[in-house]
Amino acid sequence: MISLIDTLSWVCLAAGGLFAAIGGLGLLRMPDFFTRMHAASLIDTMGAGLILLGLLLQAGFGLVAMKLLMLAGLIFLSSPTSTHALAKAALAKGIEPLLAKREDRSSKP
Amino acid sequence: MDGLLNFNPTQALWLAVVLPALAAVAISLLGRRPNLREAVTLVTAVLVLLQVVGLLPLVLQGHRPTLDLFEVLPGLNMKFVLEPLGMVFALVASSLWVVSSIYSIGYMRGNREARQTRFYVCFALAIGSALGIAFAGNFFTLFVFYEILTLITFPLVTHHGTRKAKAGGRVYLGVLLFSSIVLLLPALIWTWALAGSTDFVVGGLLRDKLEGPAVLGMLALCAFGVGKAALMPMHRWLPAAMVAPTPVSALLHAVAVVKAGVFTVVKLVVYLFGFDLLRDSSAAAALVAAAAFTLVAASVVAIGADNLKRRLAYSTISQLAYVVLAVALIAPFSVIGAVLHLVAHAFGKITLFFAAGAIYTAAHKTEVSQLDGIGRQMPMTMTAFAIGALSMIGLPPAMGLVSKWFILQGAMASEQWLAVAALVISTLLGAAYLLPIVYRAFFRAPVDGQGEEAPWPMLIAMGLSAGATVLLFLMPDLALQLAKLVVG
Amino acid sequence: MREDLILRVVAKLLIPFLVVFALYVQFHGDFGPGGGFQAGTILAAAVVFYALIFGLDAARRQVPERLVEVMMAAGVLIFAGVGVASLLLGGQYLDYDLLSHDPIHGQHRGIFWVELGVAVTVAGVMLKIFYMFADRGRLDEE
Amino acid sequence: MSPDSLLGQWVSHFSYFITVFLMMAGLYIVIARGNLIKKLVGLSIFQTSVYLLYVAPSKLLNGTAPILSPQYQQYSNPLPHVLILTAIVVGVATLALGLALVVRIREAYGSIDEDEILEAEEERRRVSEDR
Amino acid sequence: MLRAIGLFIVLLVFWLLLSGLYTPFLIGAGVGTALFATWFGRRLSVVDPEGQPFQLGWRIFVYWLWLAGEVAKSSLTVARIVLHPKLPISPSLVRFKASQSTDLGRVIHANSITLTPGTLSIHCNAEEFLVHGLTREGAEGCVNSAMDRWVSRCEQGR
Amino acid sequence: MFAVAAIALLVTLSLAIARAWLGPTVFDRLQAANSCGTVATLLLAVFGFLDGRPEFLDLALVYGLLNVIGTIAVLKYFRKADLGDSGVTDTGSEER
Amino acid sequence: MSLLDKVAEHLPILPVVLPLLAAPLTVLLRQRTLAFLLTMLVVLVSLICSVWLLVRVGELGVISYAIGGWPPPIGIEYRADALNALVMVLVNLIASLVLPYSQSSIREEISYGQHYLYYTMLLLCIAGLNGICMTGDAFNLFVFLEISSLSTYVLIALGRDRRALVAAYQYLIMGTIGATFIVIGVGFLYLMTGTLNLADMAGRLGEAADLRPVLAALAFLTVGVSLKLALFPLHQWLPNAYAFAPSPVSAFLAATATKVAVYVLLRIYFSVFGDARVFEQLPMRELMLLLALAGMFVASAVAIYQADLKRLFAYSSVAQIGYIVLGIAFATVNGLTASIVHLINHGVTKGAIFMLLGGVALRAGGVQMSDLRGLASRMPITSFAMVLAGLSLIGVPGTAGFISKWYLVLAAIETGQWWLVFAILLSSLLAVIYVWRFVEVAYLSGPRRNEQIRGEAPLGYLLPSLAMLSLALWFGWQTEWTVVPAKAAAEWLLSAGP
Ligand code: NA
Ligand code: NA
Repeated sequence: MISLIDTLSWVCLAAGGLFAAIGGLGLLRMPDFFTRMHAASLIDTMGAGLILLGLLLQAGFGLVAMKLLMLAGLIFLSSPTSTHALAKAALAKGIEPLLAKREDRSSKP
Repeated sequence: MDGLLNFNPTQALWLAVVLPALAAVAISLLGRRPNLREAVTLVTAVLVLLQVVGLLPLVLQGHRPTLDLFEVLPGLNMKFVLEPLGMVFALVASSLWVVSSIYSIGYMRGNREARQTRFYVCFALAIGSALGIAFAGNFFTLFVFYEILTLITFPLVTHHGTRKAKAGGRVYLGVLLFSSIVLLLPALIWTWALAGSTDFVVGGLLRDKLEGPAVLGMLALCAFGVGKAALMPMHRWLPAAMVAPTPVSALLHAVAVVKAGVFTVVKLVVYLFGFDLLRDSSAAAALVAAAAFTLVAASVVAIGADNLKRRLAYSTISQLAYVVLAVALIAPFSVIGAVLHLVAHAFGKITLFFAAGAIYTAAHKTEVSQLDGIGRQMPMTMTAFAIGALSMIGLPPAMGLVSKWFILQGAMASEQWLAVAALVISTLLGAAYLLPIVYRAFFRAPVDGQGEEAPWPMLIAMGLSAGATVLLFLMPDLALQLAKLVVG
Repeated sequence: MREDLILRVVAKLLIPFLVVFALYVQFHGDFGPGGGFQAGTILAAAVVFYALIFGLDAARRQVPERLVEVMMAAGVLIFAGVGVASLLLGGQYLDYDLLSHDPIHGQHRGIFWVELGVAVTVAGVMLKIFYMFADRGRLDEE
Repeated sequence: MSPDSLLGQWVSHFSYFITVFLMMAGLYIVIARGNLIKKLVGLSIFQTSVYLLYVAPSKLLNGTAPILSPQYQQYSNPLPHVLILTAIVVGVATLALGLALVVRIREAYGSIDEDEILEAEEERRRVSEDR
Repeated sequence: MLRAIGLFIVLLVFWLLLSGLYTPFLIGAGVGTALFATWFGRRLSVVDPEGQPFQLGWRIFVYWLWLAGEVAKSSLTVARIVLHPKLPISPSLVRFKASQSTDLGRVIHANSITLTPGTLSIHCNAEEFLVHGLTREGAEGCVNSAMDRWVSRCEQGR
Repeated sequence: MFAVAAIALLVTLSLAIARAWLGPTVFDRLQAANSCGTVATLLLAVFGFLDGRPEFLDLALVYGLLNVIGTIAVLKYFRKADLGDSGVTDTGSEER
Repeated sequence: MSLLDKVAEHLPILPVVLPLLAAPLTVLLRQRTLAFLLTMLVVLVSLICSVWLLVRVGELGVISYAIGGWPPPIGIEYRADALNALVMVLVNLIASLVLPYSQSSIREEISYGQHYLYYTMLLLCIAGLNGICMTGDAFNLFVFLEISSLSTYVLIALGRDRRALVAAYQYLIMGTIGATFIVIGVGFLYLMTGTLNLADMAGRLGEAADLRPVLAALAFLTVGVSLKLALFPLHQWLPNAYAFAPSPVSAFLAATATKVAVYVLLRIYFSVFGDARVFEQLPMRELMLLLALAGMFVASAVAIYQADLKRLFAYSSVAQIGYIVLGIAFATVNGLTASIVHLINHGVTKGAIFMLLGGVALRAGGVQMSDLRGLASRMPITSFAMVLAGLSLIGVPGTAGFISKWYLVLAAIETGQWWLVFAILLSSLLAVIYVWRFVEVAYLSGPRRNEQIRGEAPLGYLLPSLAMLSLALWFGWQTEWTVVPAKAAAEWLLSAGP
């Protein structure tokens, strides 16, 4: 039973780390500010969520778990807020989002 | 004369140094009232002279009044000791202060000089520090007053405040501070490091503490470190300082500064090194050579100088080298000669400068070539000049003869033929650069009509100093007695 | 930014929790040093957050500048005062043992007051700096 | 050695490199940037790198401050927390003061660029000399 | 006042969860702290239906679970895009009017959009939402979405 | 296993720093900094477990809180050069 | 146990705690006169305490004081020894002279609302400096260093000229880099020894087998401290900081801040690492000698060409720091005595100079050389005092500067390094040149009355300045208070190493 929780936790941690890293990669790869924000989103949501979940599973039920939950709550509340503020500010400061043309039907996988 | 003002000897020592300083304060406070200001100057000068003279019998009797002031570092203290050599210098300085004060009053008023108060203040302080040098009981005290003298005479040199004066002042300060800080100070510190004290000791403080090349090193530090002795190449300040008013030049050349320089050299040789130490090393010979070179070279330059004060300046350099040479010979006679020459040159040179200043004041002439026939306009001035010149060359009836005689005796006795040759040559050269002036003044026709004599205070001063030169030729006993005490 | 609704709502939501969190850190700090600083920072952050969203003037009305200065000073006084108290009680500086009959209790008490002092000062300093900045920016605009 | 502790060591080395990298980067920014705020940012990075040096789990600092652990009755070595925390306080204070200065510099010069400020001073000096 | 009491209770619970030490002193401190925070909140006028949305009711928790699923789904999509060699994006902006009637509702809606990878809300107010999408499909998916309905239902406390 | 997560986070951190370095706009840097903040918060939590010091969670919470406030403050400063503005005139597009 | 005995026990902590306690009080008081009175009181008490402490150290040897009653090395230890007690006396002495000066000068130089801030920051700075002196804990030392530095930045920025802001900023950058280097060094040492207690560290370093981290620590600490003490070529922050700060700040900083940094260097070199390690295993002596000489000559040469007197004397400070470091490089009793004596002597001399310059700036509207023609006729006392202080800077006998130079030359002669003797003395000739530039401007230029200059500085300026100056002269004659304790400190340092 313990090993199941451990395995689950490790999977979460690994997956969370993976998502975070992909987000980081996206930060580098994406072509403009707004698209990069989407990549950053990965870190804040799946990355943070899974890693905290993994830790939560390790912590078991208790105060440490409560704190992890609080941390998660904080991140899920603050991250969209600052993302929104950033995007709004950038647009207001005249950063034009790169937009796909209507005709350009990007090849969908 | 003992206890003239009812002070004990040590208090008198102290007072002699402090009185000029007090006078300086009084003078600066009396700046708005010239008569009172100058009266204070004169009265103080006389008082100081009396103090010094009052101490003379004690010294002659073999007493060495001592005043320990305070200790700065262990073995490094401010200390006054009055011994014969210092007595000689103190007598010269204090008596010439009286004379030059009288002269200054005439000169400063006659030329309507600016900043007269500052002038008298610095003048008084300069004498005070010269007396401090004279009474210094150790190297450190000597060094302190030596530096004070440098600094306090700086405003005098740059008195006019012109660009040229400032440039002259820079050279003056530059050379004197360079030599004393870079060379003399290490000598002082080295001495302290070696001996744990800097006290002047009969027979030499460093007698057993130095040997080999270190002696030469220390001697070089001392001889060149005393820039005021103007041993070449430390002589540059003297001609540069010619920009100063004439009484200042007189002060520099005769009363305080250069005298302090050669006095320091003599004192260091006698009481720091001691004859034994120098005799045992080759250092003295090197100093003789350096002095001989300066002696001759300066005389040669003097011949070529048309500016009267410049010529006198180089003459001074040459004459100072006499003293250094004499003491470097380490023969008893020559050392006596050195002490006597210190006196002789003081009175002779001050007479010459007084005359030069008188000529400038009365006739506004500064160049030798302008002096044709001036002896007819200013007979008294030029007579005094002639007496001074004779003393410089070493001809009767002036004291220069006496001192040079002793020096020559010493040189011959110690078989230093290089020195003998230098003495002879420079005497001839001396005649060559001084006598033509006298000749021009009296035997050439004046160029421009008639002029008049200098103001009477200047004449009195010149008369006194020229008279003293002659008097000392006739009665050199006192000076000789003191000089013999130095040799022991 | 008051009428940016997202920021406004989030701020309203967070601020009370920030205050509680600050005091939590403060009160649990005496089991280990350092709580005071964090507490002070968080408390100040709460006010800064408020000022960022609702404006400096509103913040100044509720937390006046004079109060901030008094906080700065009072905090240091509390901090150093504990030390002096231990001196007066005959011990070494900051010797908490003397603050109570029981040394352990004395240490708790001492650390508690020191941390309180730290918290108050830090909050004060942070706010002072913030006000200073915000003010400067304002002058700049005029 | 368990894989976890091996990895842990690797992590500690990695963070050591990050420390050095941050240190260099911070210093570079301080030196190379003309913008006064950027310089301060560089300075903060430089300072932060030092905290990393202290916290890097290289057993540089061990012992724990038992905020959450009631089992501690006596105090463990509280040093690491104090040190880092203090350094952070100092860093924050420095940064704040620096920023305050920059704000005032901007008021006084109308610029926060080092070169422009120097130029302004040079200009003023020239003017005063001409006068 | 009721809202303040509610806030007080929430804060006290928050404290107790944080603390984990239940000595009389610390519980007392917790009560004091919660009181202080409530008082301070009222002083700053942040105690209102926007700050303490008790009116939302239990449904909000269900919504969060649903949202977590949405986030996971779109995370995979975005991750695939990031890793795809050709970076198949088609960034787009869409404007639409959301169905919420209160600011709080709009905030929840906008933040949910932003929280979902692939979309982010730039403006939101009563008239209009402006949303940026990483792909056109993603952006257009925000218009009249299930999320919109969920939030509106929560908003009305149903 | 915590180490794996930690490494992944460190990699993410490096990537974010690279983005902060590259810019090009100030908003890119801010975005990167914000991501760094999130990653650092997570790192603190993970390190806490890695080292057996769960009290790092408190630090993580503090960090997370300050991160968001900091971002908003900096944003506001860049937009208006004024932290104290009440936002009454803040309509976004008219300033430049 | 009488009350006095009780106070005596706490002497190491009082000069640190009292200013630290008074600083917030000045904020609460706010009113300038009250703030001044409080500050003055505290500084005087600190001065008395530090003198008393120095005397006690002389009687009892090193005095250890455990903060919080925790014995070292667990708790933070304060340690008073012959050196740091002396430096602390200097700090408080200078402060007690600068304070009365401040009371009149900040009225002119700092806007009214910031007066209390001035006193607060000054108190913090004093607390920091005293703390640096007393603490025996490496990290605590860093903290106090930063307390003093941060307050210093504020003090400099209070200057009226806008360039003061830039100067403070630059100092902040450089100072923080220095401080960070110090933290790194301390971190290495902690890593090596597991202790932060300096004395303990010294003992454990002696056993350290691996030399590389020790050397790294030494390098970081040296660079960090050198930045703080403005060792050439890390001095760039100093000239502007001194030039544009309010005059009491310039005076206080010039007299204390770099001096305390020198103390830190001495402490690190001699009592933590040990002179053997520093000077025998590394080319530290050569390096320091080189930097010291470069500083002495280059900074003096730069000083000569300054048109602004405050900058001139600021560069002169860099040069004088060269002398101090040179003394350290000898690592002999006389060399260290020279350093420590010069630390005091230069402190009071520069303090006096900057205080006098404050008066000049007030009356002449600035300290640009070109505006000061004929200064001596309008401000005779100030000008003369400046000359005297300048002489001390040169090292003329009868001034404090002479004594320092004496020991420096003595150390060079002792070690047979004659070229150094001449180098030291030649560089002091450069001081003659820059001092003489002032003399020429003040005394020898412009015979006319300079109407731009509005007469002698007010007594509030003049008296404290002259008091400071008289110290600079007094220490030239009476060396019992400088050389004797300095020598004791030097001997202690050389025996203190591991
Ligand atoms: Na984020
Ligand atoms: Na999103």
